[in-house]
Amino acid sequence: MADVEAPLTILYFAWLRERTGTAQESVTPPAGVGTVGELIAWLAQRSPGYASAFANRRAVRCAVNQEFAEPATRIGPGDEVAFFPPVTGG
Amino acid sequence: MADVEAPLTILYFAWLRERTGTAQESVTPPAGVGTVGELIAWLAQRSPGYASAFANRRAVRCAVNQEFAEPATRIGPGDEVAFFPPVTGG
Amino acid sequence: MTRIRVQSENFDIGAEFAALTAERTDIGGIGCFVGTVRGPAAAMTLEHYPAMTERAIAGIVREAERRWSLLGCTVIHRYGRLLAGENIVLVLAAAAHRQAALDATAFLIDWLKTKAPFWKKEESVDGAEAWVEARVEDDAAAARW
Amino acid sequence: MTRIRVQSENFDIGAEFAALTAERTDIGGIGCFVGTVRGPAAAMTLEHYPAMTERAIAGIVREAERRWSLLGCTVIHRYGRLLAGENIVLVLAAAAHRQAALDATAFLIDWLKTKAPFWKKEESVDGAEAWVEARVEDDAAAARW
Repeated sequence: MADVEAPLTILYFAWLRERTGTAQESVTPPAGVGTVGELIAWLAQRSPGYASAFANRRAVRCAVNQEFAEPATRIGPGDEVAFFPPVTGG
Repeated sequence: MADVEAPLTILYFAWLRERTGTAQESVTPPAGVGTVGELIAWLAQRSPGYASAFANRRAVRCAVNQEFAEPATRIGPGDEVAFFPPVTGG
Repeated sequence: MTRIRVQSENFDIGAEFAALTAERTDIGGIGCFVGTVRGPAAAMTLEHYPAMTERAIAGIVREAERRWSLLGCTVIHRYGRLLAGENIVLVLAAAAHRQAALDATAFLIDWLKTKAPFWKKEESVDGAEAWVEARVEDDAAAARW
Repeated sequence: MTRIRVQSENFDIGAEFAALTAERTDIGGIGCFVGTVRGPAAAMTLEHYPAMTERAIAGIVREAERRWSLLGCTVIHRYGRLLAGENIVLVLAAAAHRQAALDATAFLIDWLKTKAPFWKKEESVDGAEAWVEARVEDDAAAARW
């Protein structure tokens, strides 16, 4: 899959939503951002709020197109990428 | 505890009731019958039905005064002794 | 609160949950098990030992309360003739945390199966009757606790 | 039959048992777990990921159905603001034998706790709010299956 050039939909839940101040946004990352881990690194330098949201990477979980994903999971144009803390339902 | 000389109440459940033809009876075992095991041996020789009920001792359970008992459990005057198969409720 | 009932009539599962949890805010989870008459038997008659049944169940519940921090416990066991599909037994165990509630529920039904004085006679659809035999698996399930 | 619902309103436990077992004579046991909002929190707000929630729960139920011979399964999970004592989640699993029903029930709630996209924010009685942190014990409980 090519690096991401088309918009991604990004969702934030729980304290990631609060820290980024964003529930949902459409972003077009620069060339070179092709995985979840690369996306996190790019997002984290956008603002202090984003930096705070992603400061502890071990506390951040991700889903790509509604399936749990890892830092190495590749992302492509049009994907829905969600970031959230470890789940606490049930 | 002395050997049993006063009446015992004996109860039979499930197929022990069917084989003995008795749900409840009052019996006075002879001297020398002082434990559950001795009581079973004495009951088993009373009739073919009783012999059949107690033929497979491993399939017979006992309670004395509503508490599970063993062949060695001592029995005394006025006790309520119940015989039944392994339980199958629940 | 412990509720133990031995009865011929059916029980209302929703009402028993409500009674167990009413006005409580210390409960985090309730485990439950309902046993039912399973086909192909057409019906089942449950005989029990009235003078012993409630005290045997009370002993099993006390043992559960000794092993887990329970906030409430309900055991209802029916006797008499029950048709296929009917409820036989209800176990509810409430606790602050789910593991205690679930473990206590499994423990209670495992011990009821092997230590409460009930006996089942099955009726097949052609009218034949047979006493249900105790299962080795049930002894093993009760012994693991 | 599998029933999965994600909803803000409460559920009726008795009605869900009835729906799961109606007209059935192949079921021998139904396991159930109900999770509730436990004090001292005054309330809890459950956030979830709507596009993912039902499919995540469906995947967990499919895994349970792969591991046990289930005759029916119900999972209802609430979201929104819930007061102390209110129901959060209902799990029902029906099987021919109790061990499958009980194990599947425990499995379902263990996996829901760690694999369904819900997040809880607690409100204390003085109004302070805090996100509930995931517990190491929950990961261990999910991993044992």
